[in-house]
Amino acid sequence: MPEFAFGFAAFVLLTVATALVRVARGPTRADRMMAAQLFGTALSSVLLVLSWGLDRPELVDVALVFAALATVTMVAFVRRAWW
Amino acid sequence: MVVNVGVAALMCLGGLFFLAGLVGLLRFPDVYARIHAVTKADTLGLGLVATGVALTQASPVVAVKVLLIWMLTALSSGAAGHLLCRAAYLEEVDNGRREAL
Amino acid sequence: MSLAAWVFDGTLTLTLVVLGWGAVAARDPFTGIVRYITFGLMAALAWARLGAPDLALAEAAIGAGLTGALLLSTLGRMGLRQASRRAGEALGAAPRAPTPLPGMAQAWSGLVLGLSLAIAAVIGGVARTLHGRNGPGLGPLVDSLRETSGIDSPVAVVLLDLRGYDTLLETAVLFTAVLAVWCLGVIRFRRPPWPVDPVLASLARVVTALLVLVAAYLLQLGLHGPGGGFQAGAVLAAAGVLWTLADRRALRLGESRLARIGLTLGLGAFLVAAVIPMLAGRSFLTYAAGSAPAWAWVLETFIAVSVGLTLTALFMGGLSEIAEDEAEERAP
Amino acid sequence: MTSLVLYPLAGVVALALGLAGLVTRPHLLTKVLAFNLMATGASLLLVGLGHDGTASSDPVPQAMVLTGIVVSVSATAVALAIIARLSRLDPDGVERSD
Amino acid sequence: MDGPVTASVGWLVAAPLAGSVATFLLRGRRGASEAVLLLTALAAALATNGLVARIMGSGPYTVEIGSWGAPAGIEWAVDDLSAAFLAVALPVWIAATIVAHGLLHSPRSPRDARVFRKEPGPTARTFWPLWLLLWGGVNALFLSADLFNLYVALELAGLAGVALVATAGVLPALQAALRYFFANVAGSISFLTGVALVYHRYQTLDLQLLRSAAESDASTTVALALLGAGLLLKAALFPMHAWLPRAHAAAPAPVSAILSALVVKAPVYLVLRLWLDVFHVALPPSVLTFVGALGAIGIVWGSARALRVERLKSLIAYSTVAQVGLLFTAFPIVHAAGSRDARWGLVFLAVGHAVAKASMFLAAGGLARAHGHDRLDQMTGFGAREPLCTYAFGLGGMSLLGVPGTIGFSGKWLLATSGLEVWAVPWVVAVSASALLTAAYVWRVLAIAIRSAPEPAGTRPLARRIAWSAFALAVLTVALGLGSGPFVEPLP
Repeated sequence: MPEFAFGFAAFVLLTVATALVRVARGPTRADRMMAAQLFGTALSSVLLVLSWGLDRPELVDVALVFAALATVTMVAFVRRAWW
Repeated sequence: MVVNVGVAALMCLGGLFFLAGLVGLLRFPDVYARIHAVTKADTLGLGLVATGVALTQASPVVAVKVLLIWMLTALSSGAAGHLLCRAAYLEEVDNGRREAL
Repeated sequence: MSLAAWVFDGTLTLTLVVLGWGAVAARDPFTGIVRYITFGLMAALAWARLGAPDLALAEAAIGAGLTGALLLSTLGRMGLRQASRRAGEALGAAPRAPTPLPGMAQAWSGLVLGLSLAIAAVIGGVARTLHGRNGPGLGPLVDSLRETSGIDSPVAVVLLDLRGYDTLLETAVLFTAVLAVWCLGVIRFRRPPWPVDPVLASLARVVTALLVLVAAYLLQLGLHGPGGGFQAGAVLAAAGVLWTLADRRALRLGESRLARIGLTLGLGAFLVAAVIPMLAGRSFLTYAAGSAPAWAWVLETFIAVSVGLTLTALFMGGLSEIAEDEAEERAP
Repeated sequence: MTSLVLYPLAGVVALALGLAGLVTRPHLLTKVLAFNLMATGASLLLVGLGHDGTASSDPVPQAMVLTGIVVSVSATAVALAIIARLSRLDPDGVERSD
Repeated sequence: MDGPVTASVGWLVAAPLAGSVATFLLRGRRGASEAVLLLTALAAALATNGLVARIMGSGPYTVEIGSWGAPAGIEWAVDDLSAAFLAVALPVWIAATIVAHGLLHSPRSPRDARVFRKEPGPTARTFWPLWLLLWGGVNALFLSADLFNLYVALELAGLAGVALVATAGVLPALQAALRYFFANVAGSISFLTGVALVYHRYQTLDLQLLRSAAESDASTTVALALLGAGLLLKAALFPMHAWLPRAHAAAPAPVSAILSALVVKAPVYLVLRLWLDVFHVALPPSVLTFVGALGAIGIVWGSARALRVERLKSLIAYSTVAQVGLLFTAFPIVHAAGSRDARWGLVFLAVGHAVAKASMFLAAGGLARAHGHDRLDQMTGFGAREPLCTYAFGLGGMSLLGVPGTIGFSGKWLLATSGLEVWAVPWVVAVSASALLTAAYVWRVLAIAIRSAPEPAGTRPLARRIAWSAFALAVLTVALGLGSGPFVEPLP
């Protein structure tokens, strides 16, 4: 089970890390922010899988905070920094 | 064991959705299409993974928490898609190929 | 196990380092900030992997979330110039004026980078010899003292009892930051010319409520496991930030006496806990026998409130009074 | 040797990259990012060194890093407030290295 | 075990922090700030008094915070070294507080920085709480015997210092504050990295346990280098000094006094503590030679700049760079001699600089208030207009250059005699020669003071307590010099 969790996590990490090319390329700020959003969501799922694979239930709480704070960052961007 | 295989399958499917999000983000031609692709992909990807994890939880409290995470993400991802598109629109982005400000 | 773990850890650490460098090396500060936010998320994942969920919670809430929001809003405060720079960049213009001697600048950057990496190699070599060699550190001692203290969670017992004095000074640092930000005065945002989007408003309402619930949940976890006052306070601050961003009735933290008391609650409670034993002739910050869990509960709660208010205040920026000085100051 | 040794080493590299960025990057916001990078690197070293995957992890470095994270965000907020005020008084100075 | 007197050390930290909270909450009440400041000073004075009496009576002692004891808990350790710094810090704080109060509340001139201009403005609200936080942070630094706790205290003092520099609110002050911030934070992180290595090498952070456990190996050396590099950056040793002159010149005068006198001294004290005391066995002597050489360059550089700058406060700030260099030039002597005399020589130099520099900055603040600026070329003849401030500056300068009878002389004498005993001739020459350079820039100011000139327009009288506080500190350098006689007595 841990092998699967680690393998899956590494796969997702590599995938979304590649997506971060969009952060460099843009061209709009919305593109850059979107890539970060995808990254955050993917890390939440990595945390969930690790919590299952390594039997560490407390990681679910971390994923919860990830999900909740992603909204704050997004709204801060929309209201303060994109124009 | 059967449950585990099923869970692993759900997770792999979720992983594929992240891959799809990646392709969309990198290959789609304009900002609106990219936002569209990503919001679908991450909602579904996390949804499948969360369902898988929730199925294995012995305690219903944790399972509910996991599903709550998914709902929160779906909500914020959907809203983010809307807000970002609106931002891009108000910024007068013409399909993301040319930016006129 | 081993190979999969190596692949995962390798991917994670490599991504972490690349993102960190990307954040610093970005030409455009906005790109740098977005990369820094993702770097913070990766760091949180690293803490989770290292068996430190307390840190993962704090890093996710503070390192990525609130620091990210702070950075973005500072960018928003910096005014027209940056925005026009951005437009220039999008149109393919050079984002930065060329330096008189570009070769010199590059050589200097390269030199500094090389030197830093050389220092890193030295430290890394030492770290490599120290890693895992010296056993569990103070862990077993802390475990044995947990019963004496009565606080369940190992991190909480260190934070609030064994090394409570560090935490006292830490709350003082937070207080310093609020005062520093306040004395710099209001720096107005360039607001968007349109009102708050209805979708944003309802999203903010729902998520703010949820964040408060999450904060309460983390707070009650704190004495027994991962979670606690700082993490709860950070999530509470996220709620405050979201509230502010959705243009709800502004929280006038500087004006309200209640808010000012709230800001000092953490430091104040610690000082009371520290001074009472001194008045009784015992040592600084010595809890009476058996009362440590009660004190820990009080301190955690007060810390949560004051950290929440403090970080919100840091996000909102200065008090209003300086604002009218601004025009005067801009004149030469 | 377990793969966990990678974490303190990544911390050291982050520390060095942050230092290089702090010294050489001209934009003030980037300098703030750089010192945050350094702080995270030092924290990774502090916690990562104590964790070799066999023993239960040591709570003392964790508590110290928690303090460090809170100190970092306080410092960041102060720096950002000064930068924001500076950008009003001297709009060019924010991007100039001196 | 912990009697009330022993425990009372805690007030040195608790009273300023509590005072900070109180001034913050009670703002706007008439006389509230004054009452809180008075109580804080009283508590600090009683605690310092108890501490010094205890040291003189029964020697070094420790206080276990939370009664846990090392290695799980944190301890305060007081010995003659920390007691000397704390005892001298108290009058400096009191004098600077009186001056700050005087500047906040006396009639103001339109050309002052914003900090002292608006009566109920935001700065008046935040000034006293920040001031007291800095006070508490600096005291915590001198007391703590725990490496990580020292890091937190360094951050507290550093951040409060940055904020107080920024209170001036004008562009140069903000630029200076930001530079100070980055230097400070880089130093802190270097220190923290060193702490991480020490913890994992020795499994403890307590200085007393580390003293007995210290060994000479690669990881200890690297850790010491990191700890030291962070502290030297914070102490502004050449060539890491560039942040200091601007910050100390741009801050409000009482803040400059505290920064130069105490906040820069704390890292010097910690280098002394960590390198020459706790990790004495692990320190390669070549490091001290290197640091001493940097110090010698710093003396020349700082003095040369002080001779050329246009403003009085910049001159005093560059003098701090030179004097910090002087302190580090003395390190190789202390190490080579290894004697109590040499150590006390360095301590006398450090505390002497603290008192003298504080008095000079306070005097400069008074002069700047009286003239509305501190440009030396437009201050000609200020000696006749502000004699007390001029005496304060002059006496402080005499102590810096080591005129017999001042504390500066006692320090240099002890260092020179113990240095000559071990043939550390180059260092002794450097320490002695620094006096010439110091004399040059002190004379530069005094020459302007005594030249007769018509009173410039816009000069206004100064609140008396400002000049008197500066003068009192200057007199203290002489009192300390006479008081240190017994140390100097056994001539070789």
